[in-house]
Amino acid sequence: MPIWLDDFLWTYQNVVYALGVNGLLGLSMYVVLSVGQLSLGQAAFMGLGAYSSALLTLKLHLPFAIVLPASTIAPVLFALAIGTPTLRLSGVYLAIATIGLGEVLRAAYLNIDYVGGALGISGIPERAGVVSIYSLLILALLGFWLIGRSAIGRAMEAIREDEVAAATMGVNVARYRLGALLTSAVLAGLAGALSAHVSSFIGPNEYGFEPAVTILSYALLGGIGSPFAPVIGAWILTLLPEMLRGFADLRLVFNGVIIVLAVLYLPNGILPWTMRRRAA
Amino acid sequence: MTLLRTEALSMHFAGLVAVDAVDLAVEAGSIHALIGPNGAGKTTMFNLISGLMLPTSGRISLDGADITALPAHAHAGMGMARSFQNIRVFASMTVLENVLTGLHSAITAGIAATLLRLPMFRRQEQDAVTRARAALNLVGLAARADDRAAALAYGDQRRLEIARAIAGHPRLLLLDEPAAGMNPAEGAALSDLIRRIRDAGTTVLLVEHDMGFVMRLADRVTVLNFGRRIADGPPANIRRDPSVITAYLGAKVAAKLNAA
Amino acid sequence: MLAQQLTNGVLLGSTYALFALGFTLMFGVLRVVNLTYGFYFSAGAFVALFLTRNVGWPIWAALPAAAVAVGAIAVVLDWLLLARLRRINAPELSSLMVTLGAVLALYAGMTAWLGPDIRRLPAEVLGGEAMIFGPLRITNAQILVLIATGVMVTALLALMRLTPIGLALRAMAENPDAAGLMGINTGRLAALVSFICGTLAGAGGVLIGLNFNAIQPYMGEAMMLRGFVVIIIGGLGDIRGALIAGVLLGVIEVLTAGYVSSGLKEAVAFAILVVVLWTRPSGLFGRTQIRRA
Amino acid sequence: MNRSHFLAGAAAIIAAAAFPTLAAAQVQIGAIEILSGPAAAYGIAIKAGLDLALDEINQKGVLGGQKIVLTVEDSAGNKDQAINAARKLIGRDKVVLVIGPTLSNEMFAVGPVTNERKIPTVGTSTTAAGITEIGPYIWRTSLPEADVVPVTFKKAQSRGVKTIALMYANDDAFSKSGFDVMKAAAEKLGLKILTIETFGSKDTDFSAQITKIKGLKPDAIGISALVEPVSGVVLQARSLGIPKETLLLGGNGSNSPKLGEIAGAAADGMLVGSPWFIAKPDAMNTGFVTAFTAKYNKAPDQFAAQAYDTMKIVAQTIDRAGAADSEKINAVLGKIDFNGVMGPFKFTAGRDPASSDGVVVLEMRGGKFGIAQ
Repeated sequence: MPIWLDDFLWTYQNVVYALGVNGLLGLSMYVVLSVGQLSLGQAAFMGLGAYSSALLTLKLHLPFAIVLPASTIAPVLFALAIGTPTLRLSGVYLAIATIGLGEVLRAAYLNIDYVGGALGISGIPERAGVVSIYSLLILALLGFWLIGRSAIGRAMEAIREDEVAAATMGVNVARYRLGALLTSAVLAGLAGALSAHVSSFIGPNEYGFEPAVTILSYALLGGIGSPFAPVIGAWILTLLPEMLRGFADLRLVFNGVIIVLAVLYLPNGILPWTMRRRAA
Repeated sequence: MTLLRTEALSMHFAGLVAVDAVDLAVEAGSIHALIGPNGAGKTTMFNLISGLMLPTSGRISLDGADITALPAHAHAGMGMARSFQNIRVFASMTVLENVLTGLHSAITAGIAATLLRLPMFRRQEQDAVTRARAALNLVGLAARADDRAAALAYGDQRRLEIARAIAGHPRLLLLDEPAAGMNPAEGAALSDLIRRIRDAGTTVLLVEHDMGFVMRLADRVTVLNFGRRIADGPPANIRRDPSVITAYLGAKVAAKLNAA
Repeated sequence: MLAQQLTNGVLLGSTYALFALGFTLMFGVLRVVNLTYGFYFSAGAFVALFLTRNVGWPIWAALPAAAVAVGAIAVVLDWLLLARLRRINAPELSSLMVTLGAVLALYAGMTAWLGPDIRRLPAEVLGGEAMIFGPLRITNAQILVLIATGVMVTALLALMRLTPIGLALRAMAENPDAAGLMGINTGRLAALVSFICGTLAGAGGVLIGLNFNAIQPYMGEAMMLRGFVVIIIGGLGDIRGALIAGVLLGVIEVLTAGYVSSGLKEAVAFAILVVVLWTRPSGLFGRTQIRRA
Repeated sequence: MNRSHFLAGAAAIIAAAAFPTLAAAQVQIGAIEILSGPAAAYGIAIKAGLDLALDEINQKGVLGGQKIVLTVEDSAGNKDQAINAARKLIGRDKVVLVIGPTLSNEMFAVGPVTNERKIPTVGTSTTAAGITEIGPYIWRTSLPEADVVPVTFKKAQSRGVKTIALMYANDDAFSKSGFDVMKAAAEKLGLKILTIETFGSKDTDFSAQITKIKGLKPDAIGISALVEPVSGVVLQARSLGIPKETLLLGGNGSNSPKLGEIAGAAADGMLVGSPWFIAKPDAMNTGFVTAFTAKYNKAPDQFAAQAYDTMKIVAQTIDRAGAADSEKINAVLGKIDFNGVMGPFKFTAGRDPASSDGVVVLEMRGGKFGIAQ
């Protein structure tokens, strides 16, 4: 490999990782939105995945092949705890409850010395890479694509359109919603574990309200017509700050304006193409 | 044989009694109409029967099985389907996809079978498409199968709702004001369709405003007023029932009619 | 010391209540979780800062002026962001998302414009000395918060209970369709509610800025997270519930910090939120409405 | 720094590879600082200090007339952006040395990346414990809190302090590290710690903690946090009736002119340790303060002073290394013996500053710092 290419790849290595990880986060938002729910817990789930995986690697010295799947356990348990009571309620409650979850966890990270408090956890070995990140992203995309073109995918869209009508068609709305929240927790947990194992340091303030909103904007910008849309949305919003480095102060303004415009004028996102919901 | 039975069914909303101890028996293979003036509790009855609301008291049974406390989605599995007074098709989906949703309970392939595209999954999906097309044929929408539901005209959306409801051959079909907004010709076609559905083995319970439509179509009629059952019987009897006339036209007019 | 801590708690709690008041009113009447609400706080504090520091107004003039200015901002934001969604009858989530995006942009834009530094109102505005009641110390700013909260709550309740506008608002809160049938112009009512809530929040921002001596673009955000807790515990849309829950939360937080551990102060608020969501999801004082679909 | 730069990235790299002599007349170094977002004030002060020193250095250049080119990248206080900035500086701009990043948390993320590429990295404001343990290429010129806080506490003890209450912001690494040091210093000096209270950096109400502390009647209160929350604590402490006799002690975060601006008279008597003091009388320091004030129209703070010295140290190192080569620079850094505005400077074997002799204890009087008596 010529040296300039090597340098080029090294320079943008972290960006390449971030594209994959944020793509997974976009999908984790997608699956919840595609059953008509709004959760702001993706960042909290990601944090749980990141923290639990980092601890498993550093304290128990487990191999990454075990750490990665194990990183989904804590997020799934929390999704169960938060989802079971709130899914019966108006969508607003889930959104607020998941914000609350993020704050409870942040307070926990800060107050438990075992996880480093405000100092976070540093010295996490680099175990993840392009292969692990992108194979998971591709698997997730493929999975959603196959699910989308099936009775399950149709039921999900039906719930999003009209949950009462969907229920009378025999769709167990609560089960689908809980399933979507759990899937979302799994994906965000994996994304957290992967990002922790490429950046060597994680801190308690990385998984709060602001990242939660950023993850939401991935899906809103891309749209949720097909699983590819939120990934594209994530890619655009990941690359933009790199291109707009000089505008950093206005970057959040830009993010916010995108959400506003997307909801008002592009309710279906920038990729309005929707997939066919039948397999035959 | 009685397919659907409600016993002393009541529903209270914060002091308001919407349905008051209603007994209802729908014979299998019949077309049964539920009528009454505005606010009589017809739609609430439908919501209770289809599981969207939990009754304050009383009991609902389908073919002898108690379904009072079953959630809405479980009713579909028991062979019950319904349409809505205000049309509720899935606007962003195609016509065919809408009808396929009606076959949700018929498709048992789980996540694993779906992801792996197992033969069972393929077979069920293909069966579903065949049945959905048949239902679309029955209501006369086969040619529009791949259009978006939102693009259909109002009357067509009503027929799509019916196709979606009957695709799974339910034992009991609940139709909430199916003729609303239709002209006489469309209404006649709808009557025809409902008879064919009945003849194919589905019992029909419908709520309807259009008295003429009901009297021509129904085998039996139950009349509600202020949440109470005030009459029950064949259309011919209902038409002459003084309490029904009073309920519909008011006591004064009824008295005049009697005098005349 | 317990007496002083209880006083601290009630004072902190009344700032929470002050915050939650307009927030919950907005939800009750307009069915909107309007996240730009936190921004009104920051805006109110900055307008007052400008008026007292750069124009030289006394606080008794700057406070109402800032409140009214923010009320106007709230009406404009409502018109820009939510009017369209109301027209097309968009679901609750759309309004939540659109205000979420807007508040992000507003905070960041404010930071880009005014800088991230914490500022304070001129010290001479209120005199920093505390009043001493036996063993209790209460600062002038705290007294002002207490009085202003009392006045605003009374005024709001009087408006809701005694005037035709209040009747219309309550009708809309009970049932938006019924309100439409009664011939209420929902667009104008929405503007009115936005104005009331903006005024409340703007005044709240000034008072909290005075009380804690820290005015900063993101000051509304920290309040917002607490505000969620308060309105959920009190019941979304329930004004009385928000008041009680706000004061209660303030007292609980202060007692936790004073007698258990200050590290748990924040966690306790959110833990209560989670417990309430589990057990009484429509709030301590609300009616439970559970969907069956 | 801008879009065209980004788009030209690949082309620039190819050009640099094809014509290596183009870059030879200059020495490329980079810095990663917070230039936007809530913590931007620190990064902006550091950049000002670096730029001022660079102006002076480039008048005659290094390595016999070569100019130093400094590229400053914004991290916005965000871990990922800091890593991206480091990778861009090293991979594309081919810097031989990196200054920064601003925060300790950022260094924990950036350090392993630069260390892996063997690029010496010099923190000017990273005071948390464990920074230089990241690897043999990670250095810092900022005195860790461990060298500053004990001096302040000793001064307090000499004024008769026997019991102390500690307060800190538990949500950022800087404040937490500072607290750890305060606790250790108090224990070592035999001060009795009556209570430890925490708060959040964005909190505005500290009344519960202060009321509790007031009830315990400590001789002193040690506060570890950034200057804004410290100012809030100080203000509320005085208005809730913490008496003047109770000494307030601050860490590195309190060492800012803002303390006087925000807290005013309430901060009077507060003791803060500092490796640098604006009114330090030696000629080098007065020259720096004059030049800085002339260039930026505001007085320098400790962060600017540290950055100024660091830039000078880096230039001297490059000269002594004899080449713009990272390995050689890293080898020479450990042998550097420098005298700057902060006082005499050397690195320990552990790549930390060797001496804390320059630390002075400052006391707030009428909203301004002076040397404590």
